[in-house]
Amino acid sequence: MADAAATRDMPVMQVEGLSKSFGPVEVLRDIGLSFHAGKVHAIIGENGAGKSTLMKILAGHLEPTNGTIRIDGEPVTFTGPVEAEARGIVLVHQEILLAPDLTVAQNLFLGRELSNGLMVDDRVMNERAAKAVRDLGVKIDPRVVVGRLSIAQRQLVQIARALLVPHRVAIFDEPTASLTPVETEALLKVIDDIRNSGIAVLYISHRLPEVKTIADTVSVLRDGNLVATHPAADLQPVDMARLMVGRDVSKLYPDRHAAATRRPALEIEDFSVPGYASHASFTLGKGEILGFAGLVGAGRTELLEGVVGLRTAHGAVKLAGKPVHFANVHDSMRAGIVYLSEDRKGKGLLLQQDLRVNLTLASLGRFMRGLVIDRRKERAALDRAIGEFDIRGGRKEMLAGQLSGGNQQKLLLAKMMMLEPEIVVIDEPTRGIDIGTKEQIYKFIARLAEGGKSVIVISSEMPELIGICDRIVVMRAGRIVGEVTGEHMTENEIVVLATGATAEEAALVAE
Amino acid sequence: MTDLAARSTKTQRSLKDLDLRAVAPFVALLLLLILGTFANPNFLGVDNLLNVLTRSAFIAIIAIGATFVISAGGLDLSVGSMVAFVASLMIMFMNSGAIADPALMLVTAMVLAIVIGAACGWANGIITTVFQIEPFIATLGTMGIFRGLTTWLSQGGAITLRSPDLQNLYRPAYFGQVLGVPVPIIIIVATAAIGAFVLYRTRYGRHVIAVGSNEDVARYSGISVNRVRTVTYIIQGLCVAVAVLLYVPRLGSTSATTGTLWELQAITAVVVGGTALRGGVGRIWGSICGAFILEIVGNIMLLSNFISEYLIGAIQGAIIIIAMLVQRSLMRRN
Amino acid sequence: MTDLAARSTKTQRSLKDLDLRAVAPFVALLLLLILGTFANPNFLGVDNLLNVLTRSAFIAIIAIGATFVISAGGLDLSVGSMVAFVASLMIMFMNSGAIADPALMLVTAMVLAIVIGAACGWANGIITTVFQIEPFIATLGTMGIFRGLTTWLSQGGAITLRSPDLQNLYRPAYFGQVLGVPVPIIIIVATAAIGAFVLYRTRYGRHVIAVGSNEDVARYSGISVNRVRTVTYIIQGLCVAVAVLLYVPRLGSTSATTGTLWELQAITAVVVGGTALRGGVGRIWGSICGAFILEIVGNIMLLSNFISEYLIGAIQGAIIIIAMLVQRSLMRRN
Amino acid sequence: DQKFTMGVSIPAADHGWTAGVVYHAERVAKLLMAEHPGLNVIVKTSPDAASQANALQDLAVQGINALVILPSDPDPLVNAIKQVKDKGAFVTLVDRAPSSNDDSVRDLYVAGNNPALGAVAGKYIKEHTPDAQVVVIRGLPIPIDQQRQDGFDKAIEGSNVKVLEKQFGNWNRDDAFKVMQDYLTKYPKIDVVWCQDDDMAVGVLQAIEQAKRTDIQYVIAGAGSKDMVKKVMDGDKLIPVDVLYPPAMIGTAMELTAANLYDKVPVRGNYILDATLITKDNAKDFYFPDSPF
Ligand SMILES: Nc1ncnc2c1ncn2[C@@H]1O[C@H](COP(=O)(O)OP(=O)(O)OP(=O)(O)O)[C@@H](O)[C@H]1O
Ligand SMILES: Nc1ncnc2c1ncn2[C@@H]1O[C@H](COP(=O)(O)OP(=O)(O)OP(=O)(O)O)[C@@H](O)[C@H]1O
Ligand SMILES: [Mg+2]
Ligand SMILES: [Mg+2]
Repeated sequence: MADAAATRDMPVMQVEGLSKSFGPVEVLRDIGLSFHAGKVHAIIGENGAGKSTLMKILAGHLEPTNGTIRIDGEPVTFTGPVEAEARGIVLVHQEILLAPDLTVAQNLFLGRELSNGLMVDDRVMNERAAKAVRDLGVKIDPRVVVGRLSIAQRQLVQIARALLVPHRVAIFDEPTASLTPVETEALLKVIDDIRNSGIAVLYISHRLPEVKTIADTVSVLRDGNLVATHPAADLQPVDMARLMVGRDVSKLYPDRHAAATRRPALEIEDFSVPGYASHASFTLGKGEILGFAGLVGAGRTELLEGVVGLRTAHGAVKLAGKPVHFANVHDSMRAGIVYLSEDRKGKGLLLQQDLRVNLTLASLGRFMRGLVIDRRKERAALDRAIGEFDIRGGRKEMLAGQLSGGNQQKLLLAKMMMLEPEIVVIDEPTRGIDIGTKEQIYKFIARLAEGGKSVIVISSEMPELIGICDRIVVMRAGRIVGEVTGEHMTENEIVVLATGATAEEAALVAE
Repeated sequence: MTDLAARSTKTQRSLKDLDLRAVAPFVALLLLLILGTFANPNFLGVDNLLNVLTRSAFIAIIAIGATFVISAGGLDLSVGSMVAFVASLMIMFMNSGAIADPALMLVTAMVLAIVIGAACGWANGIITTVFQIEPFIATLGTMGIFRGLTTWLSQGGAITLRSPDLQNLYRPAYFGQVLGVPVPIIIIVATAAIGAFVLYRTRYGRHVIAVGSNEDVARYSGISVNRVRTVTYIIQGLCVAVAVLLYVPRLGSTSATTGTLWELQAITAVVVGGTALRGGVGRIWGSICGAFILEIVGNIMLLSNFISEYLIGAIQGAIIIIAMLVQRSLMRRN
Repeated sequence: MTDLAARSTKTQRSLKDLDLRAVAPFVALLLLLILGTFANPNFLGVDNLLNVLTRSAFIAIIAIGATFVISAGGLDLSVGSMVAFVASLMIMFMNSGAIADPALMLVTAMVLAIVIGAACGWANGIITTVFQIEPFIATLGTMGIFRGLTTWLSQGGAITLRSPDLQNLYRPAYFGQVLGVPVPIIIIVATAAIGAFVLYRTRYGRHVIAVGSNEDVARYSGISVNRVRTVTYIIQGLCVAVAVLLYVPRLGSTSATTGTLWELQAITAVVVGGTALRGGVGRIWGSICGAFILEIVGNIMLLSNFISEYLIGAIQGAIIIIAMLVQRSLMRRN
Repeated sequence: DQKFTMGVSIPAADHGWTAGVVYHAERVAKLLMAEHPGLNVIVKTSPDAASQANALQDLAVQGINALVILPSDPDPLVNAIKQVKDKGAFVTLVDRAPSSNDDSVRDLYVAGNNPALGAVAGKYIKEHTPDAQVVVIRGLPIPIDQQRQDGFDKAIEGSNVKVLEKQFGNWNRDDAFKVMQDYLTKYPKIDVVWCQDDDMAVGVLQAIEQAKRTDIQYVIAGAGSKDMVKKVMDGDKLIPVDVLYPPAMIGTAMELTAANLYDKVPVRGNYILDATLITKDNAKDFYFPDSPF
């Protein structure tokens, strides 16, 4: 793949002896890397290894504590991201950084509006925005306010925004984490095009097969150190995993004792969430892991938010055979159902509060000593959770917002598990999670099921659903369109159901 | 492949929804107009409505500036005392007799008022942005400062425009009409049109909304957040100055009580007009509508015969809450 | 793998960091005390300081409630007129002579005040949460309502506690001392201690902070956001009632102007005390300190004899801005 | 000369009349200190009753021999005044009387006559326009306003004078302007406006002029501000008279109090100034062009 692009010896961008500390915590140590035009350079590593931090330094969002950055061999220091962009370095953030009250087009052109005379030229910007988004393989109305888009759509808008700037180095920090395979495929194609036009691409992802497909070079970070840089051709995903984690990750998905009882734990009948999902019926067995597949916008999130009482909805819900009604999420929590949001920053964690407060927020009842919150008990629980879920951060007193993306996900998981629920609904459980941790989370889900709990997993990663679920429900445009089990749990069949396409078309996508 | 991924977003729905939000305050206004006709048959008379619109000019014009400040995520509590301060200085200048020719004197005084207004706004902007003091506190502080200075200038009393020549020359600026439309109404519309143009059509206006919507995003996009915010305060100062230009010819005098509580009225007008206090949304015409609503509520109170004068405040409060309820229920309907 | 997680925890630094934020208002207070000694030699006298602390009681106690409301992301502009309303009803009840025994009458009246305060707060809570009207507007509306009702109750005049028996019985509640400490100071400390306990130690307090930090996260964590917010308004109402319990014995009378602008003072106290208006942070003791600062600024103005009384407002405004600047620079230092 | 300290506590200059009070207090303070080298006069202004109570405490802390107070709201300040009096200071209460205005509260009471201010206006209307239809613009809902209103109501009792409506103008010109505009909309025929305060008269006159209404025969205000006295002097048809309620009374009170301190003329009890009707003939006696009011 790589040889299709022009190769030059002189790297476009280099870093030497780069390190970064947040206060006393050193998160990057003596990193030296060079990035070449027309190449995709992947950076992989565990959650909290320092990937995003490195990228932010390259794009001028953070200042390095030590070290030099060179562009075309000449050392540079950036005063901010604007200056980096002026030098042709663009960054697609791991988090969504868009103004929610502005439209898609307004966001795309924010800070560089096109104008005719005094006026901004909204017509042209809308057209160009529509095209930029279309180039990514999606259709989003450029006049829609970003606050109304789904996370995936926002991610795509963010990518479109970065690519609108004339660039020489394009950095993608987990761009596909919230995308479905269809969109991922389209995006990888775009990245391939960018590379072929002679741009240096930096690519971060926890999806190792994806890295294998797209990258020319792979560098591995572990705990702030650069441990290896290899041509991608020399590495298989397993090798990458070993380099990242420092041990063998031979089997990602745990063995499942297929014998989930068929005794229903949760029965949903003719359930509708106005505007998002209609007439859904499904049953979750005790000890079962039920997957929900579908494209972005299929309404999976909304359906299950409706079920747990987070949205106005109507329909019948039976819990262990008994009809129940959840007026709000507090009711469903008390009944033993917890829901983990896909939007961990917006709905999962209090980013401005510390880890302890976040961990116990939903389950404070368990930490009361009379009227008072028992902080010692809270701290003990935090210690346990840090161990059990392998949450990695600088110090225990840090704010949740300072954790790396993946570690935030682990903290959210730990927070909800504090409730010791009977039924767990996990929306996008491994979004942005490294492969080692993924393995742990899968194991954890499997253990829950074995312990007689029931789990619903909503995921846009089909291999993951296939790997851990007993059964997969597929949604399309707000309706449940089918269900696959056993040997029918293949990407092909799921895509057919999810898209409503013919089998041949689907095969193309799933390939 | 690409076409598979291309799915329709619900554009229509979101657009309709948007309109309803913008329209809600006007519906509330309409309901009030209907209520008013029941209160008094004179209410719907041209004279009365023109009176009400005309006297809403001060709050309406100030509210235009407040819309900028609030959309950018700020707040300005000092506008009421700024009116008193700028008006006092303007009248004192006119009383100074520094320029003999009345017309030239008037024009110079007007320019002076505008410059002082902009400077006061700039001061607010600098304190909130460069010194990073919460706008609420910063402008509460400058509110005390402007009010105190006004009291000091007037030695607690009134500052009255002395020259009858100037007074006669200037009077039409408030009491005059153009083609039957009172000047203040024309000024409201003109200021609002300029405000709407700047907020919706220019790059700066876009940046205002971006800063109010998400400061970090704005900063990463190369927008100088402090500059944008400071300029919103300067715009607020300019609007205050325009209000002063209309205020001075009306009574020809100011006192230490001029403009008390106007800041709350202006903010109320802005919020009733559909602008959110958290920033990121700005509705200029809504704010104008909000100012009309406030003035009409007072007018209906006075024109209706069945309310004890002691209860007027209570009923005004209740009506504002009800107006907001009407808005909310319209929005939620969508 | 797990051993990687066990990294060194640098508790010290974070504590220092936190402390500095919490300590900043107290440093500003200290600077003011030093300034005061220059203004007047009597300033540092025990009598004067006790006087100042004692009379800061109203704002300080109201500010405790405001800390809850603001940390949960709300705002209450109605507290000033709520004081007038609750106090008026309380005095009217005592004047009604419904209960013959003075002691029993007093206790009943006090309970009544507390119930009315809670009810007023509840009304604010319901309007802002259930009807989802911006707190700024909702409480501006109820501010008008409470003030209007008070005017109506007093028919424009004053409502004065008539029975001398009751007055004498009640007087010590404000003017009395326990072990040399004036009762109001004891009440401030007690109310603040309860407030701090509830906010920092109980589940409800944690929920308040969560709701103020991020409403969605709170909701997804099973917290009833509306209930938590409504209760903050009820707490605010209770604090207003406690302030009234001290206010009535002090002045023995209310009128339609009682408590005007106290809302701005209470909010200023809260913000000067280090609580952010956007919610998610609450500093009870800081708010108390903020109330002291405001009162001491006024006291210094009064004791120093070289400031024109016309300029007092201006200088107060300037001092508040400077106090915030001191805070900011301390915080940024960290 | 003996050393004495006199504290003077007055409302902040929040509208014209109180501004006049502040002006006269300052003026007389200077005069008195020049006259008695041992006398120190401290003038303090406060925006509302609660802060005036604080100001009293602060004055007491500085040690005063006499207090002259014009309370912004009398009833709420009784306790605070008593505290000062209990410490042995000579207390002169000015203008605004609490419900129980006796020796336990003050030694001397100097006042304009609030009920009379209303009564004089009422009487003038009754005599000059016996069948007048009157609109009333009141001040703020506080007791002195009520006393004026009561005096007015009593004066026109039994006559043919008809009050069309009463509304509050908050002693503020802009509010009075609005109220008057709406009165003019509401009532096709208004004979007389009683607006109780000269500040508000400014707004009332502008509203009448704007509406070009000729049915209004005259406006009666009150207090005696220089602008209105000037109009009376000049024979303005709309302002034929003004009812005096002099802010200078604070000065009178201070002079009487100083006289008491220096044992010249021991004065105790009540000292009520008349609510004189200012007419074209006597206007020049009440015209202070230097006063801010
Ligand atoms: N502002 C900050 N203050 C303190 N520590 C921080 C801050 N930002 C990041 N860190 C820490 O730096 C380390 C590296 O974080 P970074 O976000 O670069 O990880 P990452 O490799 O991108 O992980 P992920 O795969 O989870 O996104 C983490 O331990 C994180 O907690
Ligand atoms: N606040 C909102 N208002 C209106 N429409 C919205 C809003 N948020 C999301 N939508 C729309 O609702 C639909 C469903 O959203 P969403 O993408 O979250 O579904 P999903 O099935 O959970 O997908 P995924 O889990 O892959 O993100 C999308 O069409 C989206 O544009
Ligand atoms: Mg990252
Ligand atoms: Mg989803």
